[in-house]
Amino acid sequence: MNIWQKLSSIDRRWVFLAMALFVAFPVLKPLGLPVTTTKEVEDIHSFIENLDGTKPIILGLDFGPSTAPELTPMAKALIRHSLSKGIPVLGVSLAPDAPGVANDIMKWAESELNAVMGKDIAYLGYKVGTLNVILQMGQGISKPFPKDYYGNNTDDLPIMEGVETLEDCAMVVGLEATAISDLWIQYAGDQMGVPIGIGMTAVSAPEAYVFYQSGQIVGLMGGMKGAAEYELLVNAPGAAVQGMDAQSLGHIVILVFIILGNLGYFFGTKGQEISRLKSLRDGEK
Amino acid sequence: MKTKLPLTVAFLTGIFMAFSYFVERDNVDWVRIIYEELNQNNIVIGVFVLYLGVATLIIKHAKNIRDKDSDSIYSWIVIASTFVVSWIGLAQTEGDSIGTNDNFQWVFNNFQVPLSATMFSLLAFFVASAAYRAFRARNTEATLLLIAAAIVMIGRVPIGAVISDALNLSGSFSLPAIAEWIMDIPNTAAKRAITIGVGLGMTATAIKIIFGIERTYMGSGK
Amino acid sequence: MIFNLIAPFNTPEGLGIWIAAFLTLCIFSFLYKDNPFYKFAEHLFVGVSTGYYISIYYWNTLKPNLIDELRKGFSALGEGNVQKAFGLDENGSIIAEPHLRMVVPLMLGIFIFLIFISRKNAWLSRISFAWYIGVASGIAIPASMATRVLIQAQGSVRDFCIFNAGCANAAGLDPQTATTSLWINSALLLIGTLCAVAYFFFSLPSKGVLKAMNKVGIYFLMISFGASFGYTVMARISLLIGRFQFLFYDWLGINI
Amino acid sequence: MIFNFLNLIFQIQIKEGKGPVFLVLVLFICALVFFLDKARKGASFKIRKIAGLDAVNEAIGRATEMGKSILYTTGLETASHIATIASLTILSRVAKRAARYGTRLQVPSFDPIVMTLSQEIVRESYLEEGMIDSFRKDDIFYLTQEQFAYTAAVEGVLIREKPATVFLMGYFYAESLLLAETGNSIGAIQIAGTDAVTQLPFFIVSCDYTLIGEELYAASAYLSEDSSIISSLKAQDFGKALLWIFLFIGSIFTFFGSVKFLSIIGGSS
Repeated sequence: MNIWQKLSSIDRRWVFLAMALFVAFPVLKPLGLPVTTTKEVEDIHSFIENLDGTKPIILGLDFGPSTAPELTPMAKALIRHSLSKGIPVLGVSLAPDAPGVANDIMKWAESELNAVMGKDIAYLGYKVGTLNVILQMGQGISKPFPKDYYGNNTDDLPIMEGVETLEDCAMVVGLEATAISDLWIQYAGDQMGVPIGIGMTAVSAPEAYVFYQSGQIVGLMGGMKGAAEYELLVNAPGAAVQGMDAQSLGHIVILVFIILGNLGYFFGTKGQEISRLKSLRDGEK
Repeated sequence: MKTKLPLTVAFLTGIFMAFSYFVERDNVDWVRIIYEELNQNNIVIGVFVLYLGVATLIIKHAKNIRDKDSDSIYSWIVIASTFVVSWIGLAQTEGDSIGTNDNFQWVFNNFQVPLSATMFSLLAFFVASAAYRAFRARNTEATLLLIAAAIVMIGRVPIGAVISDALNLSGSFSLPAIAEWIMDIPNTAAKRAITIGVGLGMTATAIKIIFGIERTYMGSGK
Repeated sequence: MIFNLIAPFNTPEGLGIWIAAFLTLCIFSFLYKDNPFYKFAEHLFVGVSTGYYISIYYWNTLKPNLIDELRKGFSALGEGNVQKAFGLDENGSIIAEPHLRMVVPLMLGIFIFLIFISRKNAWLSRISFAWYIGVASGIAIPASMATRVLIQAQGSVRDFCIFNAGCANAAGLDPQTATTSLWINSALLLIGTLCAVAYFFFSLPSKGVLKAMNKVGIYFLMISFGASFGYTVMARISLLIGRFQFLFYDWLGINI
Repeated sequence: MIFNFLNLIFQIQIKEGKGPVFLVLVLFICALVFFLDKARKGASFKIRKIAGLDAVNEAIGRATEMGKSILYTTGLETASHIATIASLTILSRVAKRAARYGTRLQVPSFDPIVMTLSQEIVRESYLEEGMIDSFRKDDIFYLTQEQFAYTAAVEGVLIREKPATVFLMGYFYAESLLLAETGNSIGAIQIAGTDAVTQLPFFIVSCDYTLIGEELYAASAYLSEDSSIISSLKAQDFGKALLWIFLFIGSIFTFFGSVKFLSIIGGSS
């Protein structure tokens, strides 16, 4: 096996090791690369910036621990922003693994931002049934959520004053790890006419571009980059901005491996087996 | 009866929900009431469906233990941890809400979070090895895939802007701008086509379920 | 970079961090190869998450939406207030709190469990599934048609509206933003969509014009898949960064 | 007219802006009924063969040659999801071949109901092939309903059983790449099919063959030769053709300033 062939067949554990090292390094020693903001994120920011009055924002905390590194910074930056504008934030969860994470975020807002629970922020907890819950909220928020996560009657919370249904809220910002964003858009947005902003894991964000492009959502935050942008827009760089250096190096590692693989492919024996399926080898799709 | 009754139920509930979409519900009381009732019911039935999964799981592992499967130690782990965690969650909660149960939150933070987040983070490694192995410019399609991936990958992180500056690429020819364009135009076009097709498929399936043509969910086969 | 003390063992918080770090490393060990630590974590995960869900479903839905309603209903029944027990007000019209009306979903829920209990009556569970799936399908029919099909199509057409002042004004768009590059982009978007839709057209054999369109369609699909992949890499690395931030900052106590 | 009719009978007004959806739906249902009816009367529809469907048979053959097993997952959705239904149809076909060749077939499930269905379908297939004696009920098993716990468990099965062929058909979420990469690392041939737009790229790069979006439905129609599935595919094609024409003509008209086309599909969003 010559060197080119070796290049095109590196054991995947070496790839893993390189990845681990290059992502770990900037976590320990940040490089401080600059972060630029994009229009999708600015759109959400300016929408909230231009909100009048004290109608609450519904914050859909629909993510569990697995996607928290991307979405928690978004939640924190958003809460920081709207509370600074005097707009209360009402958290709800439609994903079963969300309450643990959401509870931590609420506790953070209480201690970091001096938010008053029940008045500035509230968390209604998780309810099974995703779209049934959204539709029911359109009829009355306390219908699916008679009590908040901490056992208080939802209708007695100061935050609920003058708020009955979803339509009484300033907007919904859904922070999503799964397809729940589609439901917010279809039902709360298209059906009830509530403005929707979406924050998504970078995986799902490409799919949501269609909705941004068609005007069904006011703005879109994608992944840790989107979170970092929002952190910068509200002048409070946090975990997401910190993570951006590691992102850059991680991407470079992958690109280097792609280049190595292609060098190996072109200079090594080109006739390597590409597909192991005969039907596909005959007529490469 | 055993087939007709469920089919009738699916037909009635389905047709009503579809119909209520078109009605200004606030003006028509009976529609609004049935609509709310069905929604409320489905939330509760959903919980039972989820508990069905729990029951199936426990039965399966209990069977493993009874059969003295070679791996029955692991079945013990499953059953024991299920029991302990639900005991903490159910029995140790005071008052009306789990939000005040700090022990439960502790278990969540220190077991559920690391397990699920680490499992998910393995993807960072797998995405690298998949990209390395699969992104080879062997034909037009694969090359397009490779180039689009590389540009977006680099254009979406801060270093993309740094590289663009170094190469003197600016405005709409900078890497972040090209990445953005790929996301907005070709990506939207393709995703839109798939979304439309899948949407038609979903609509057709839902219609067939309501009219009793599609019965897979009942277990009666075709 | 300052090395603090590693998280202490003797506080609940410190102990928790040690457990979390151990489990994190158990899962990471799978990258090298399958081993008993991974297998242990794998099964612990199944158990812990099941226990977590049992509790969350109970406190967040089963209790407030079913048990509490039924309890309130029965106590009203005990007081002899039959109307209130079924969630009706004095005039006999329905109020929001369903109370005893929740017997319906309770029954449907119990039917589901007949699968395990009684072979003879297991068919009743079909009613529950039919109910559950019927409602979901009914909601999906107009909604997926509207959101996934019509509004998407509208989005494509609307792009061209901006090039005509009258149309743009009517649709609330700013005709000033119509530029040559926008024109090219809109045209590309339309061509891409048309060709990619044609790729999924199964009724006609792929010949002639259709074949050419399929080809262009698959090019658009491939660019889109590549772009999504590239975009996603970021998400995946974020998760790893999150884990490293935990291991280094919380567990090892490294301050930067 | 239809709206007036509804108004007359039910005293109900169609919500503003929902009219177009209603009309399109009626049209679509008519097309569906038309094709179903024609199929029932014995008309046979042709659909284009999807390149690479041979891959399915070939992959099963490979497992047989190597004397190893096949692993089939139906995805992480419930039985009312179209992708799951399509996957179950393809499973029945795969199970028949596996039964004929005496190849072991394992189906780890995410949803208890889907598991029961899979068991029934595989059993039936073995029965039809006259191989019911080699049917192993425990090979179609339930794992858990937590996404990553399920993933971890399937990865365990992949690593420990080392199947020669892996089918990933149905609706998937982020676990797609974890499953497909692990499958690849044990050298299995992998055939995937999903309508989960976000997960398609990962299957494309790490599987040997991927059915993209609607191709999954078409594959199940093609393999099952079931008239109800094929006629619904026909109706979908009809819908796409209509939409295609609408997009084409609509864009031209709108470009020349006709606001009408925008309002036809309605909705103000």
